[in-house]
Amino acid sequence: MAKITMRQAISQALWEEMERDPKVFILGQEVGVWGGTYAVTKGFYDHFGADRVRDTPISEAAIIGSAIGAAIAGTRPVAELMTINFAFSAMDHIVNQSAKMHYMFNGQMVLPLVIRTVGGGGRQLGATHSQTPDAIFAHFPGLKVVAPGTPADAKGLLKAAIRSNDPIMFIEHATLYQIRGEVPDGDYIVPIGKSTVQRSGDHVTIVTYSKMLELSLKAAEQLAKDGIEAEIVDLRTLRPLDMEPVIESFKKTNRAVIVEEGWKSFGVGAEISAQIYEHAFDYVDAPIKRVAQKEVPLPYNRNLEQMALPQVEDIIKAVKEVL
Amino acid sequence: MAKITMRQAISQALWEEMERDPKVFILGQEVGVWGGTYAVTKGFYDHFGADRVRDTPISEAAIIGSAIGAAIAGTRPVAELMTINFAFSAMDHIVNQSAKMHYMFNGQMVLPLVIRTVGGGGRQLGATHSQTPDAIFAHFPGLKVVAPGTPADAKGLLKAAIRSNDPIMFIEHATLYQIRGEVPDGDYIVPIGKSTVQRSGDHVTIVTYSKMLELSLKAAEQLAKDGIEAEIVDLRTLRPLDMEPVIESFKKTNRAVIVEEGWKSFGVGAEISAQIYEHAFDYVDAPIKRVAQKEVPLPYNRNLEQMALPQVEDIIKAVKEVL
Amino acid sequence: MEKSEHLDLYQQMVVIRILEGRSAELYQQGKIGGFLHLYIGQEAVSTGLISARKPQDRVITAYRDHGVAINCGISAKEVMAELLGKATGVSGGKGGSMHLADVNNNFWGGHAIVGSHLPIAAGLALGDVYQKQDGVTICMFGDGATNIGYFHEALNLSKVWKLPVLWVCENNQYGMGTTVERASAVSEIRQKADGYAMKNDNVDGMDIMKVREKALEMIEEIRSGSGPQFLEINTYRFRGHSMGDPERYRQQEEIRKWQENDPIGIYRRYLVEEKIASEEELNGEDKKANEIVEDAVHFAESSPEPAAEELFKNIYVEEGR
Amino acid sequence: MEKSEHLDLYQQMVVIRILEGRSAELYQQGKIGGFLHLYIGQEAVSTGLISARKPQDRVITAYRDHGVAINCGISAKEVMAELLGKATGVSGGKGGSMHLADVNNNFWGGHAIVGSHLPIAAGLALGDVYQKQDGVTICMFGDGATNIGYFHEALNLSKVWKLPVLWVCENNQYGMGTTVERASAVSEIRQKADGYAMKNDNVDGMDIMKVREKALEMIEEIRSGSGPQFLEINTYRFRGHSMGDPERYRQQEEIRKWQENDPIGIYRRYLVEEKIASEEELNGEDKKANEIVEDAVHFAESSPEPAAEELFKNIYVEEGR
Ligand SMILES: Cc1ncc(C[n+]2csc(CCOP(=O)(O)OP(=O)(O)O)c2C)c(N)n1
Ligand SMILES: Cc1ncc(C[n+]2csc(CCOP(=O)(O)OP(=O)(O)O)c2C)c(N)n1
Ligand SMILES: [Mg+2]
Ligand SMILES: [Mg+2]
Repeated sequence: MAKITMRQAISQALWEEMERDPKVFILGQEVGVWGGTYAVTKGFYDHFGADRVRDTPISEAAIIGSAIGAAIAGTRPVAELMTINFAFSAMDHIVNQSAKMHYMFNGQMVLPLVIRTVGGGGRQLGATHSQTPDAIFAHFPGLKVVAPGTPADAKGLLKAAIRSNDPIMFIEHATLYQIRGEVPDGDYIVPIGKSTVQRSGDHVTIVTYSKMLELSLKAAEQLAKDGIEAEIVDLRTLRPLDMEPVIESFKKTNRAVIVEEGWKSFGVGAEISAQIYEHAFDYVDAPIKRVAQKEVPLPYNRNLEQMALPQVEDIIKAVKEVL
Repeated sequence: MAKITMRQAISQALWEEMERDPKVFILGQEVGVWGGTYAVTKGFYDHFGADRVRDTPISEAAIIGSAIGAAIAGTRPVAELMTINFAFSAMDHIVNQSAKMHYMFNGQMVLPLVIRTVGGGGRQLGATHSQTPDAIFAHFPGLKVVAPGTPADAKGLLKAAIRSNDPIMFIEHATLYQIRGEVPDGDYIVPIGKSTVQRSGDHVTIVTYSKMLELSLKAAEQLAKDGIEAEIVDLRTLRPLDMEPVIESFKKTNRAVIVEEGWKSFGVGAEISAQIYEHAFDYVDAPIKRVAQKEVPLPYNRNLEQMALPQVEDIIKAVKEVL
Repeated sequence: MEKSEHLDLYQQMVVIRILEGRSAELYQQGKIGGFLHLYIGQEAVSTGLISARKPQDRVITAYRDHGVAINCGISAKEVMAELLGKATGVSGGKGGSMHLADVNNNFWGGHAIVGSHLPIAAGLALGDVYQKQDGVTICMFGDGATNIGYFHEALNLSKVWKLPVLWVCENNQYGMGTTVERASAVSEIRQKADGYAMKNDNVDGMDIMKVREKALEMIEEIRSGSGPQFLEINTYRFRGHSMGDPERYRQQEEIRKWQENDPIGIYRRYLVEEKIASEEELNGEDKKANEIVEDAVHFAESSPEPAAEELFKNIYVEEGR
Repeated sequence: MEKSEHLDLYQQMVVIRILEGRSAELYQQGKIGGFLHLYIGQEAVSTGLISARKPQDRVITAYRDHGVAINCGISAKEVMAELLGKATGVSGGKGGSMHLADVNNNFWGGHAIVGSHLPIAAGLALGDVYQKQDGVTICMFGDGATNIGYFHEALNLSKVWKLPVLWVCENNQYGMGTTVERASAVSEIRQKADGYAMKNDNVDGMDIMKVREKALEMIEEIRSGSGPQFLEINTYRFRGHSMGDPERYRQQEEIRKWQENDPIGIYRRYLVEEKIASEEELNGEDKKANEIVEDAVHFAESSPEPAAEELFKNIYVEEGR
């Protein structure tokens, strides 16, 4: 077990799976010669060659569409969309084709397809390049949506995704690539569709995932100084959504704050909130709070952008309000 | 005031606005010579001519993209996407361009743009052609999302939309075109962003919109026979979402059922449920219930499709459970 | 070509023609739901084209797919059962008219979002190349589909990656009610292929022998490594776009003129004139075709509806949502 | 052309060059955030092109937009202030480097989703046609952008509707690290226009006079009703794709060769050789350009940040969410 960055963990998972299974290949913009926009596939092109690390034109629909075709034809493509903001340019292929083909053709077509992409704001990229629209992809049955928050989960979940026979949207976060954590060597698999407790506590349940796990952990540390022990449940997968650990925790703490980076309205937190009430109504001691992005297209200016994004202080404040 | 169909009401609104303002024009597939796939623009081509009723190629991105351009250049386009399932093929232009341009360029660009489209299932069109993904469009600040449930609202809201200077997604429902209702003649405007009570009652609040209003009204009638009086709040607009009438009603009934046609997870009901708890926590007497589509890509077979779609009985059952 | 092959192709065309007619009736009776797009008038296109493929060659098309399914070897029974949404349908009743597929017959569907299957076709071919298989992917689409971005991205990618695809545009003159001229910058669709420096050709789609010949030639060139090629096939749909088309956009006169070139009539005349088959033999084939379709209707009507549990099956390969 | 016009164009090019260099420094100092795409090497393209427009002609481009903004008449101050995210920036600090726009100067942005502004450009032209205005829309984009579906839909639509657009591809040989040959079916981008039967041409983008001449000609033809035309301009970016580009995909040697054709050097030589201006005069222009940029930096650095209330302004025209 080594302490490595999220970037290294993802890179390792990809590398090992490509070594293990010759049917696995990568396609996307700048994945090859450039080495990956976020340097995740650095060195892959030289090692695996141009057939298995395929640079594509700027054709998002064709990247996902051709990956679907190659998947049903018997290969295991890992298609990269440079950022999730460009996923809208392949939206039909993601939600209308990949999510529906297995069902609509009565199981005849099998899509072992991973769509790796990168979301998140906070880098002053402006409104079109800073989104966290994870919830909208999670709305579609037939698709699975995974968004890891730690290096170990990133490795384990990506390996699981590549071995899965279902179409999976694997959402990384641009500002998490540098974080470090212990990551098991070799064949480490984290099952898709399992939430997990990342920190134990008795006073309040924080439900979160991806980048907001980092902020929630920081908030929890500070809260601990005030004697408040937060339990943090990391969803890791948005579809299929595993509410069991959330409900279990909530039945203990009776209070919850949901933290997501995306917009609040029609976001991830709404679903989690609704389900907690549905499954643990009798355990609710205080209204559940949602911490999320302000409802604005993200501005370029750093101050404004940070005002719009959820901060550690917002989480602390929300926790104190539900207590 | 005449009793007309939803189709006539929408057609009337369009016609009158085009007569009123020469800057208003229509573009989309089969809007002209064909007369509109749902016959909404029948007769328009002959009356207004090919410049104002523009048949387009099958190019969804260019339909919305060119409408955006024409809008910022000073005209008032009403762009039609034949069905909402094809909106995914114009997703970038809807959520990345139209929703963000006014903000991102600091108010310089003004987009008086209406995107008319048609959603809903129940016609055996199969998984790619039967969706009600309204929630995902409502997730994006900068866009407004309207979905009328009555002929009068359809007319009044569409007129308001055409006169608005904001980009608006106007979602009609394929199986509502035939319903009839009283519709005021002439300049009848319904403000965007206002929910309304469609039926009064003291025992339970049903929150719904579009097609599901019809089913909810039917359910309420049947419930009334058992002495249960449901109050029905029609959202009409999903963004900006007007929760006031919902909260007001809920404070009276203390019980709510939310009815939507789309999938439950990360759907409209989740947001409504979360907000009721946020705004009226102390008034909650029973867990709020959501009635929605089963989490499957809609199948072609009629029985299976109907099993997947919310039915009047589901609403009745849910209401009885919350009482 | 053997006589038996000719008779087989002739029969396929007639089966399609009759099956489509019967479908229209069943639709009117409310036994078929959703959208129904008939292939009447275009039979020579897919029959000729697909007769030129080898078993390893994949076929993929749009929603106007009944004929293509028959030509790919799916039984009329399974097609008709799918139209009626039955459990015995080729897609288990879940797909319907627009979503027929049978991967065992190397038929990859029936796709209803216009143009969206073109990138998927490029991927099928990529799958073959990646796995060092020598199949050619035959991708069919309408004239209207050539105006959507997916067309562009797929054709470009196929050329850049030298994918073994035969792109086939069935130019039936209209996308719904819109003529090619009103929707496309070029009215000879094959000209679009020039923008990708892609070898292209066109052929009369009412004459099955011409279609077949051209397809044989192009498919083998592609198999030999030419890279993708583009074939425009000129044809006409005798019926409306789908059931319920008001058909305000074209004149009866135009339809009549095209009907004079009925692809079945043309093939029939050819078979008789070349003395490959007699009128009587062909009448026999017509009768057989009629029986095949009637059997199919009977099979479909007497087949069971999908079980309720089917609703939640095949959402994922790995269940446990 | 008057001498003063020449000096003006020369100065614009030098201002862009210096402004881009200063931006890179400010980026390294952390004063500019986000992505920063420099225009160094491509100055002759937009300077020549936009010098050929009339005031009613709209300009729209991608994220590599600083030079275009300057050429459209936006002051270096407002550009630099936007790069620093200040309230005085041309987009109020909300847009940043990739989203400069000034509708009063008929500059419609700065768009960061590759190719997505092409349909919008078609719409700008449609707006002019609909309102019976005689403007021509000049739409600039990179070689990489020609592979996305938006390009196809926009070009096709513009041809079908005869929209007054000059489509301008700035072929700088790469989309990020991908050469034209590795991403596009044709390496002469103008050939794509043939697929739309659209009149097309190409020109050397390092020579401002050639660009200007060609643009003048095409814009006036379009204004006279020729329908859309396509111009490929060959150029090269001397810097990386954006700040932080590892540049593993090209050789120093290649860059050096292109730098020998520095567009500013070429123009300078032309002006001197044609005796339009002396070296001294041009040195004077260089100095002025330097002052303009330094003033702009000072202005930007001393400008206020946007007020906090700005966060919730301009989400909608009609507020009250
Ligand atoms: C992306 C998309 N836009 C619109 C439609 C609606 N639609 C279905 S078929 C059709 C016409 C297609 O014409 P063409 O490609 O020529 O095929 P044909 O019907 O003539 O066989 C249209 C517009 C659709 N299914 N998908
Ligand atoms: C739809 C989309 N896909 C990918 C990107 C990421 N991206 C930004 S610039 C770029 C390269 C564009 O190349 P080109 O069009 O040649 O313009 P240049 O940068 O050379 O000026 C890419 C891939 C994007 N912004 N939008
Ligand atoms: Mg057609
Ligand atoms: Mg380039």
